[in-house]
This record gives sequence, structure tokens and C-alpha cells, in this order.
Amino acid sequence: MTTRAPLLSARGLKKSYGGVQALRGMDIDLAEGEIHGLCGENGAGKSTLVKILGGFVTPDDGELGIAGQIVPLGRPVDPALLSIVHQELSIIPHLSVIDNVMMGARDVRALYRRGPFRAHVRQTLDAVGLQHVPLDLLAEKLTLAERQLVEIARGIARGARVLLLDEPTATLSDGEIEKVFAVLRRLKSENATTIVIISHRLNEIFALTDRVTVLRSGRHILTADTADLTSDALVRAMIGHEVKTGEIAPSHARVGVAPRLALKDWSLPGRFAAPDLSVQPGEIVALVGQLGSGADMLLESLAGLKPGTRGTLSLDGTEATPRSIPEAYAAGIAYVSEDRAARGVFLDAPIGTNLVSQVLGRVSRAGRVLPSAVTALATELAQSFAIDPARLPHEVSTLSGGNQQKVSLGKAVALGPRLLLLNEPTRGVDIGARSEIYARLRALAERDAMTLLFYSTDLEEVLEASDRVITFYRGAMVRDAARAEVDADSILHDILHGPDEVAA
Amino acid sequence: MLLRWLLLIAMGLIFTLANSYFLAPGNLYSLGESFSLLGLVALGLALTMLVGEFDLSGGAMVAVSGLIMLKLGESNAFVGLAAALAFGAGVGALNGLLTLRLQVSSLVTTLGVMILLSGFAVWLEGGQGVSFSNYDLTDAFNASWLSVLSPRSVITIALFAAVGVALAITRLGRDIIAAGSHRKAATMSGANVASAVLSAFIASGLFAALAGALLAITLGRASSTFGANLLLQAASAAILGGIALSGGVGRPFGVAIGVLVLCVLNNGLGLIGASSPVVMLLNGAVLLVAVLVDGAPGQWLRRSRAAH
Amino acid sequence: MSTQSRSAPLPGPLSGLFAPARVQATVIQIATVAMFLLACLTVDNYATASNIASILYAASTVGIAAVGLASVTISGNLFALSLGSTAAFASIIYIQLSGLGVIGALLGSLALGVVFGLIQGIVVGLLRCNAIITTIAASSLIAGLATAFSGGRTVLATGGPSWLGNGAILPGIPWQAVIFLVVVVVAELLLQRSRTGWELRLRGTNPAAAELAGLRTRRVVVLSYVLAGAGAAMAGALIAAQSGTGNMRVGADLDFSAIAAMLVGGVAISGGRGRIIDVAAGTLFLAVLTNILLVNNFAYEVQLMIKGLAVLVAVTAGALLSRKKR
Amino acid sequence: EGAQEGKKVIFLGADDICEYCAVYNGQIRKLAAAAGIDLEVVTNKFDAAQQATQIDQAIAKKPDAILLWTIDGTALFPSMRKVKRAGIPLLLTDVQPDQKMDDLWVQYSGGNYEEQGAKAAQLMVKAFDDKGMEKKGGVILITGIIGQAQTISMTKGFTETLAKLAPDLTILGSQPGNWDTGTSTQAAAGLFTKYGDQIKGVYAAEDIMMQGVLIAAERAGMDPTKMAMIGGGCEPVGIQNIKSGKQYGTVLQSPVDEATYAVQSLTDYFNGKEMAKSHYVPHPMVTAANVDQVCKPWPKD
Ligand SMILES: Nc1ncnc2c1ncn2[C@@H]1O[C@H](COP(=O)(O)OP(=O)(O)OP(=O)(O)O)[C@@H](O)[C@H]1O
Ligand SMILES: Nc1ncnc2c1ncn2[C@@H]1O[C@H](COP(=O)(O)OP(=O)(O)OP(=O)(O)O)[C@@H](O)[C@H]1O
Ligand SMILES: [Mg+2]
Ligand SMILES: [Mg+2]
Repeated sequence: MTTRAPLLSARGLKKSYGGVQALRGMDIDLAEGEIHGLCGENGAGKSTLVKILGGFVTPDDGELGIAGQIVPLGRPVDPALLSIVHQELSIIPHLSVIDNVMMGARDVRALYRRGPFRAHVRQTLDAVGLQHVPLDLLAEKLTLAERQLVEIARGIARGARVLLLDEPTATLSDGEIEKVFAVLRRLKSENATTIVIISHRLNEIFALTDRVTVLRSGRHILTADTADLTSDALVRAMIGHEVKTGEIAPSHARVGVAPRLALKDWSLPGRFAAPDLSVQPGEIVALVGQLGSGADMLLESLAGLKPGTRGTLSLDGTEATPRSIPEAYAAGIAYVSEDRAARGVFLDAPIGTNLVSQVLGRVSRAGRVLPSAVTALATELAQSFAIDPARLPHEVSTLSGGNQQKVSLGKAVALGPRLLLLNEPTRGVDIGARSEIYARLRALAERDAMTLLFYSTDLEEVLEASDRVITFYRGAMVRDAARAEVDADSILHDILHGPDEVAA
Repeated sequence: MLLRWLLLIAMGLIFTLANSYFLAPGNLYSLGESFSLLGLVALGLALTMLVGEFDLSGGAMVAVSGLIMLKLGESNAFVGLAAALAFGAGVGALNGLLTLRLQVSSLVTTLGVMILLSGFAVWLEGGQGVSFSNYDLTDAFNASWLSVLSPRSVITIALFAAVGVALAITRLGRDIIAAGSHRKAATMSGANVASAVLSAFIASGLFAALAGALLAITLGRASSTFGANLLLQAASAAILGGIALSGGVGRPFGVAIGVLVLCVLNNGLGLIGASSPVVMLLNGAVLLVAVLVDGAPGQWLRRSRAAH
Repeated sequence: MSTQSRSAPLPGPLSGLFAPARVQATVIQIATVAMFLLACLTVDNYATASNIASILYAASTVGIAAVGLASVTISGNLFALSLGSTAAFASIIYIQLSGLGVIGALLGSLALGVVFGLIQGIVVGLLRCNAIITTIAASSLIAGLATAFSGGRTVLATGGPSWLGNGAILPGIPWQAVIFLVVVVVAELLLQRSRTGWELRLRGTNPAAAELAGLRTRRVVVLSYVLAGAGAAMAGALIAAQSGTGNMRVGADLDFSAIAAMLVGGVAISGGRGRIIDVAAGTLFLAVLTNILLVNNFAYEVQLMIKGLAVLVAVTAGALLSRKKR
Repeated sequence: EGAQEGKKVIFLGADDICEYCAVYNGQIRKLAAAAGIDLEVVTNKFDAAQQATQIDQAIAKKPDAILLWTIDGTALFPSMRKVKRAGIPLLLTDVQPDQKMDDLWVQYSGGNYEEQGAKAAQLMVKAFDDKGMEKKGGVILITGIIGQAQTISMTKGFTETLAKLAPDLTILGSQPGNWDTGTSTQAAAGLFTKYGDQIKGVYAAEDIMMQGVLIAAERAGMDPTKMAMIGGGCEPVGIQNIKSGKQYGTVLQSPVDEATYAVQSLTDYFNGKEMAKSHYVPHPMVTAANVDQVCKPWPKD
């Protein structure tokens, strides 16, 4: 594979943002028709590399050649040659799905007739699992996962020779991921498309890629055939040391005390009906289900975000049904959104401000914010979430995606809630940081007896972080079991097929 | 939008009942004249809002282009018209380039241009109003077709239709909506943001200049004071017509409705001879009703209606 | 060229003067001082107490209105267009109440501004209506009420000018400038240091995130309109105190002057960015510029053209300087 | 006599936001009612384009006559031609357009702005004489909104007359005060800073603007009682300032007179009287000596 001349070849790419060196001299070669994995910690420079290759970021130094031609840097490359599925989605909310897919396509003329493209776009959408989405639907009506799939469909529909996908699976469930991967494999085999995929889920890397490149601190660490790599070797290359995964951690659930969370007749008509659920202090519960299973809505309803929810919610034996987010916070329930950029963090505010933003009362006296208290609390939170305290005055938007996620978590944990609700807690977080976060969450459960409920589409995460797993199918619970009693297969079975077949 | 229609029809009914002349051809003609002036400026402004920007210089452009039209068009009206339109397009391009190159809010750049233009208007006027002695042309533009349509209103309606169609079926139109809807995503996904922004500003300058030139021809006069109230009204009309300040939302047809709401209101109030405070209060009240219908109260209404 | 990163969660007042987000504000501040010094050197009688007072009188009224407006902008609601009519009504009320003494009349006009601001705040913040149209509607309604109330007539103060209208704490420093200073300092502290101010700014950077974070967003939106109403009313009252007259022409240009001062000062229209001292700087920039043009007796059209160019040049300089840092 | 009774007249005028207009509108309503004329008042925000459409509307209503306060002296000629073509008699008030076109209207009644400016110049010369000042040195002008017909005429009348009567008085500077006290204060302050003691007199085209000039003068430490301060209109604020001695004089233009003349003009027309093309209201010069006799306080409604 390495003997052929590379289709794309980059040399000595350097990029710094202010004092932050995102890339410090990065080389990469991509062969025609290979699937190439790009791995590295949060902030390693993966997205920066991809954006430089696409011409969306101008590097400070370096060279780029595609198909034997020197490509000018910092000017968007022809999307029919090289196309990117961006980490921060580039879906345009007020355009229809078909317009979004056709965005950047070269054969759209000044007079834009959609007719000739409809069949092709329909096919592409169907292939990635969007059979149910009408072509003329406005993209703003799509869920996050559907937008991700539209973005992928766009990348595919352009038929580019090089397709770069930056964490395309972070918001997707396993079923959806499988479909996407099937399409990618077909692109490779039928069109000899060169595909680069970034993912923090190592199983995906091993399942899909031919070769892997690892970056660390903006530098090239290794490139190897995937077959020659082990999971441990890959992790070591990414973060420089081992990370323990896969063991079942002991539960810190307190028994013999009143339940922390007790739900009675909790339902949102037409969406979900939860069983009379009870969760102990210190317990970590994963809610698992596909989109539409109601598992994520159940989580949101507990934070008072779903008007129309019926039933009662008790915390530590007292009724505390929240009707709005402030009521939830007042009751000791905190919520972390899955949509980090739109609702999770204040991208344009400093990291420190973000971290204390939900506990302004605690860092102020008589209505006055105390700078020293802010610094102290922000530093403490930054340290416990492995955020570099030196960057506290910088805006969150300057952080890599994974580090932004840590800020989003840190600001909710700052509330010191009794019940912490997490929607996709480590979406886009690298494997090293992820185990740091799980350890931190576990410590909260142990030390403060905090109860955690999280919704995740990432089965690895579910298995690694939870004490107890509750699966959902079409609005109803399928199974409520201790972590030790389930494995990936059984969970997948539950959420894909529901209770009928469990019984069978 | 349905509620805007209802508002419009309700006002039409009320004024028809209150004054038998509301539907008289002469009155509809004058309605068309106001629609034309405000409509052109609002249409241009709406395009800049659609692309996620805001052109404050439209009102001042009306004054300047009128003055150019008459100063250069005394002997040959086409020369004047061409000069006025070229000037409008040029200033629009300048607005667009400044906004794109400097990457600052267009409110700031067009604010500067607006002040500059109003000074330029006074300078052009040179302390005297500028009048037009080509009464043939003026009369031609004051002609009426089917006793309700004037050349100005026909031109305006045609432009509204053309812009509406262009937004729907051209790549540029798609890119304008994309650039306004989500600028960063539009850039990342390969839309031609620069040409979208530039075209919107050029159109805005051009339409405002056309409004000014046509006004000058119909009045046979141009002055630096013309167009003073237009900007605010145009913004009201555009927002009322469903254009969102955040960009990407709304279409020319909606803007036309917004413009009509304001024009019918003021036409009707003028017709029934409402006193100044009443005119102001009713203008405020109608706008307030329109926003309430879009805000939470309207949503409650719709929800409770849906519940029954 | 990199700006020193500091461990304070918010940059202090002196750090990062040339950071991309601050560069325009800094450029305007420097330009204001430079213009003033240049005028002192080149224009006879420029640095006299009476001329400085004249600059400060003009700046104080527009500035106070712009500070109130800035709270609306920074909290994420773009701008308000009801300042002019509020100021006009307040000028009438101020004169009508002048029998109550300066403080009484001032409080009366402020109360009027607060009530109008509160109503707009409720419509925008609680009823979630379009912010711009709401203020345009309010402007029309307030003007209508004021015209009905006054019959369109000018009300005249009896007796001589009060300390508020004409008094100075020092030669060249009128009381109105002192009030402006106090308003700026209080508003700056409120926005930068108070919990409410933090909530207001965070709401401006991202309304959805602020709501999900449980911040008291409705409250700060209502508050911002109250501040805008109060600022406009205060401006109207100060104008009335100066001239001893109140009528519908007061505040005719206030909306645009305030928006211009704020934008030129470097407050971002998209919310969350910018400070009250920027508003003050923008106000002074335009006031000094206007004064220089008037003092040189430039023709009106030349004044306008220079002003427009100055705005463009300042913005361009700010943009180019901040570009380099990126 | 009495032929005007029951006649339908549409009056197109200016909004109440200008005080003069408000008084005028109130008066004409009252006087027309007293004369038995069925008067409909339609106002606009000093917007020539809006007024043009209002004229179209008025034509559609086929009144017995249209009384027009033209917002812009010449912008409305095409509209006036339409009125003429529709066969509706047109009478003008307050603003007199170019008289070359006077076959378009029956009569203009109201102020004579050029004469007002000229009277102001005469009054200024008188002030110099009265105060024992040498007619030498400089004066400044604070004008109305640039580009308006009134502003153009008043400035013309003042400048030409002053040049004739006192050739040694030079006009140092002129700035618009936009019929507004605050704007006038700033404009005058700038000129006072620049010219200081060179300024011996000020002509502000309206008393409400003179009020701004007086404030600026006091702030600049100048004594207005020692200067030739001439306003216009004899408005309430002007009366106050004349009585206190800060303002030397003003030139009367009364909205009450104008409204009276306008109704008279209508009455004359309907009664088939012989009518002159122009019927000007008196513009007497007013000083402290005659202010009480000449200037009637403006009626409250
Ligand atoms: N616009 C920017 N301004 C300042 N710093 C930036 C900017 N974009 C990226 N960085 C910094 O550059 C470094 C590399 O970021 P990049 O987004 O490439 O990381 P990544 O490898 O994609 O991480 P993740 O896995 O979290 O997405 C990070 O330290 C990030 O904070
Ligand atoms: N936890 C974090 N919080 C904030 N910023 C981070 C964090 N981790 C990394 N970054 C930023 O991302 C950039 C690159 O990140 P990366 O993690 O690759 O650096 P690193 O491995 O710590 O490198 P080095 O050891 O050279 O400092 C760094 O400049 C750093 O400022
Ligand atoms: Mg990334
Ligand atoms: Mg590291």
C-alpha cells in the first residue's frame, strides 16, 4: 500500500493560535482507496489538520499536494476533489435537506434546478439511514443525529476523491454507525475513494480502517497498518501511557437509605412511560435506547425540560417534581445538554466564567461577584476536570471539542447536585480524558453520594461508566439490570428489538 | 403569515366600512404609490437581513439617488436614471466589501456610510432644492393603468416577484439564505458567502436608488430631506413580513405583506382624517398586536385552540 | 505578539487592550484623546472651560441614553428604537414637574422611563416578542401619548435655569457630566462586577445556554429595558433642564446617536461583548468630533461627510488591527 | 355670504409634533367649524412623498376644495397639477411655492418667509442702533432644517437685507439648528468658541432656537443683553426671553393669524370674491416695547 505514490501528501504543517500550538510540523500521506484512521487526544490537532487539508484554515507553514498537484493553502479546495464532514456540523438550518446535501456540489448551476438531483440525493440519504426524511424538509427540523447523517450524505454525494470525516459517529447510535460504515466501505471498494476518519471510539477504528495515524500535541507519532496494531499500543501512542478499560468498577450505591430518585406514574404521553423507578444515592444509571425510544426524553423530563410530563418525582423521599429548569436546579437536579455548542456552554465567554456560570450565587456576596472566589472555584473545577487552569481566561471556543465537553460537565457539577443528569456525557472526548471523567464521576458518586443518570448512544461508555443499565424501546422500558448482568450484545438486542423478542 | 393576512384583511374591512373612499380607484392608486416607495427600500433591506446583515444606508440613498437623478437627468432622463442606479449599486458594493473584508457588523459600516451619504445629499442639493422641469416624464410616471396601477407600483411588484423567484431557483438565492442562516456552516459547506453578501448589498443599494430616482421623477423634485422616515418603516415592514434579524428566514412575499400592512394602515388613517396622536397610537398598537401574535401570547392562543 | 495569558477568569481593565475583542474600543479611546489634543493645539480657544463644557453637555445626554441602550444590546436584544420618544415625553414631564424641585422632577421623569422600559421589558422578556418591533411600536405609542398629553405644545420652565441645567462643579465640568460619570461607573460596575451583570452578559453571548444554565434570563432582559427606559428618560430630563423647554422635538436624533455611540465605541451588536466604558468612549469620540467640526464652522454637509468617514476609518483601523492578532 | 357653509374641504398639513403646527391645526379646526365648513384634517410627518399620496387620496374623495400646507415647496407641483386636472380648487397655506406656477392654485395665504428674514435683518440693525453698538463686526445665523423651503427663503431674506442695510456687518458662520433647542445650543456653542467676542449679534430663525443660542451664550460667558439677539415667530419662549431682556426682538408669525387667513381664504373662494394670488399675514417686528400688544399668547386648544 505504501509503495504506490500517495494521492494526498502534506509536509511540515504548522499552525498556532495565539500561544497554542495546534500543529507543530505534521506530515501525512494518504493512499488512493484506503480508509485511514486519525487518532489522538482532544486538542491533539486532528480537526486543525483536517481543516488545513480542506483549505478552511491557513497554516503558518507547510505544503500540500493532491493527485500530484501542489495545492495552494488556505483556499477552500474543490469539494469534488476533497470533501470534509466537519466536527462542528455545517448544516444550514433554514435550507431544505436536499439543498443541504447539494451544498458545494459542482454540478449545481447558476440556475438551480433541483429536479435532476432528487433521485441521487434520495438514494444517498436512504443509504445512510434517512429513509424517513423528506427531501424538502427544512434542516432545522432535524435532530442532531439526523443532521450528522445529512452532513455525511453530503460528503458522500459529492463523490470526492478524498473524503475526510471528523468524528462523524459521535452523535450516532450503533445501528446508524453500521449503516454509515457500510456506505464508506462501498465507496472505497467501488470508487476507490480515499477516506479519513477521526473517532475516539477505538472499536470503530479497528473495525473500519486500513491504516491509522496518531497525533499527539500537534505532532505525528506513528502511522501503521491497523492490522499490526493492538488497542493498547494505539492508546499508548495517543496518550503516552496505558489506560485501564473494560473492568467493572464497584458500585457506590448506598443501600438501606431512602431512594434518591423515585418516579411514580412518570410519563409523557406519546413519548415514554417510565416504570415506577427508584435510584439510590451514589448510584450511576445508564438509560439506553435508540432515537425515538424516549430514553433521552425521559432524562430531559427529569430536568423539567419537557412540559406536559405527568407523574411525581421525589428526591430523598420528598416530592420535588420540577416544571422548569430553574425548579430542577433549586431541587438539586443538574442537567448537561448533549448540544454543547448551542446550549451546553457559552462559547464566547471565558472558560473560567463558564465554569462558575451556574453557581454565580456561590461566588458572589451581596450581589457582587468576588473575583477571588471565581478564580478559586474555577481553578478547582478545572483541575478536577483536567482542564488546563492557565487557559481559564481564554474563550471556550478556543478549546478542542473534547475539552469543551469537560467545561460543559464541570459547570453543572459545580452546582453540587443530588441528582446529575447527563445527556451524552463524553461525546467527542478522547479515551484518556474519558476515563478521567468517569473516574471523576465515580468519585462524586462515592464521596458526595451524588446520583447520576446518563443517556448515551455509546455502548462502550454505558458499559464502562454505569452501575445499572436501563434499556428502552419505543417509549417503554425493556430491562432494568445491574451492570454485571448485561453485556453489549444484550443491550443492543434490547434497544433494537424491544421486549417481545426478549420474552421469546 | 396567516395572521398577517388576517390583520391586513381586517384593516381593509374596517377602513372600507369607515370610509367609502377606501376602495375608490384613486385611493388604491395612492396606496400603490406608498407601497412602491416603502416596498423597494424594504425589499433591499430585507435581502441584507436575509443574508444576516443590515443596511442602514437605504434611507439616505433614497435622497442621494433622487438628487443624482434630477441633476444628471435634466436633459436626458436615462442618463440620470443610469447614474443614480450605478451609484446605488456602487455604494451597495462598497457596503458589502467593507462588511466582508473588515468582518465587522454591517450595522457599523453602513452607519458610517449612512452619515456620509446624508452629507453628500446636502452637498448635492447645495442649499437649494433640486427640481425637474421634464414634466412629460413626471406625467408619464403619474399615469394610471386600469385606474389603480402606476408605473412605479408595477415596477415594484415586478421586482418583488423577480426577487422571490430568484431566491427560490438560483444558486445565488440559495447561498444568500445559507449565508444568513448560518454563516460559518455556509462557508464550511462550500456556499459562496462572499458573492451572496455582496449581491444582497448591491441589490439593497440598487433598490433604494431606484426608489429614490422614481420618487424624484414622480415628485419632479429631489431633496436631502426625502427618505428620512423610510429606514425605520422599512425595517418594521421587513420584520413584520417575517424576516428575522438573525438571517435566513423570510421571503419577499412576506415582506410585501408587511409593507402592505403599514401602507394600508397609514392610508386608511389618512383617509379617515385621524389626528396625529391617534395616528401614532394606532401605528404602535397595530405593530404591538403583530408582535404579540408572534410571541408567547400568540403561541398560547394557538395551543389552546389546538387543544380544543 | 501574543497577549499574556493571565489567571484571572475575566481580563482586568488594563489587560489585553489590544486583544482582538478589545481592539476597536482601544482604537476609539486613543483616537478621541488624539483628536482632542490636536484640536487644543490647532484651534484657538479650544481648551476653554466653556468649550469643554459644551462637549460634555452634548456627551452627557447622548451618553446616558447610550449606556441604557447598551444594556439591551449586551443582553442580546440588538437595540431599542424607543429612546427618542421616551426622552421627549420625559422632557415634557420634567418641565411640568419642575415645581417639585430638580430632584422631584428628575425622579418623576425617571419613573416615566422606568414604567415604559418595564412594559417593553415584559413584552420582550416575558412574552417573548420580537425585540425590535416591540420598541418601534413602543416608540409610536409613547410619541402618541406624549402628543396627546402635551397637545403637541412646548412646555416652558418658569424661573431661571437650575443647577442641573446650567451648574458646574468646576469650570468646564457641568453637573450633568458628573451625573454621566456616575451613571457610567455604576453601570460598568453593575455589568462587570455584579451577579446580575454577569447573567446579563452571559445571556447576551448565548440566550439558549443561559436559559439551560438556569440563569435569571427573563429578569435581566426586563432589567435591561428598564435601564434603557431610565437612561432615555434621564437624557430627556437633562435636555429639558438645560433648555428650560420640553417638547416632542427633544430626542429626535437620540436613537441613532445612541446606537452610533455604542457601536463606534466597540460594543458588539450581537450581544455579550463590549463594556460600558466603551460606550462612554464612543460617545466622547463623536461629541469631540462634532464639536471640532462645529468650532471650525464647517458647512453642515462637510460635517456629516467627515463624521461618516471618521466612523468608517475608526472601524477599519480596529478591524485591521484585530485581524493581525488572529 | 354664507356660501361656504356645508362645503367639504380637506386640509393637508403637518403633524402635531411641531408646536406651531399643533396650534395651527387646533385653530383651523375651530375656525372652520365656526364658519360652517366641513373640514377634514390630514397630517403627515414632514414627508413630501407621504403628502403626495395624501393628495391623491384627497382627489379621490372629490371635496369642494383642498387646502394644502405643502411640506416641500416644489415637490408637490405634479400633485397640484393632478388637483387642477381633477377640477378641484386648491388653496395654499403656510408655505408658498415658486410663484411661477401660481396658476395651479387659487390663493396662497400665510407667512412670507423671505420678508420675515428681511424684517429680522432690519430688527438686527435696529438692535445695533438701540444698544449703541457700531454696525461693524460679525453676526451668526442659526437656521432651520437645511433644504427646507422656509429655511432657504428666510436665509435669503436676511442675508440680502443685512448686506443692504449694514454692509459692514459680516456673517461669520451659519449652522442648522433644525428647529430644535438642543441642536441650536450645540451649534451656537461651536460658533461662540470659534469667533468669541467677534460675534455681535445672532439671528436664529425661530425663538425656540434662540433659546438654545442664549443658553450657549451664557455658558460661554457672553452677555446676551449686550448683543443683538433676533429670533422668529414670537413664540411663548421668545416672549419670555424678550421680556427678560436676553433676546432683543423677534418677527411675528402667528399660527392663529395663519389659520384665520386660511379660513378667510376658503370663505372668500366659496363666496366668489375677487382674490389676490398672495395674502400675507402681517410680520411686525417685535421688541420689548411692543411685545404685549403684538404677540397674543397662543390659545391652549
Ligand atoms: N480557533 C481557535 N482558536 C484558538 N485555539 C484553537 C482554535 N481552534 C483550535 N484551537 C486549539 O488548537 C488545538 C487543536 O485543536 P483541534 O480542534 O485540532 O483538536 P482535535 O484534535 O480535533 O481535538 P478533539 O478531539 O477534541 O476534537 C487545541 O488546543 C485547540 O484549543
Ligand atoms: N485539558 C486541557 N484544557 C485546556 N487546554 C488543553 C487541555 N489539554 C490540552 N490543551 C491544549 O491543547 C493543546 C494541545 O493539546 P495536547 O493535549 O496535545 O498537549 P500536551 O500533550 O499536553 O502537550 P505538551 O505536553 O507539549 O504540553 C495544548 O496547547 C493545550 O494548551
Ligand atoms: Mg476535533
Ligand atoms: Mg496532553
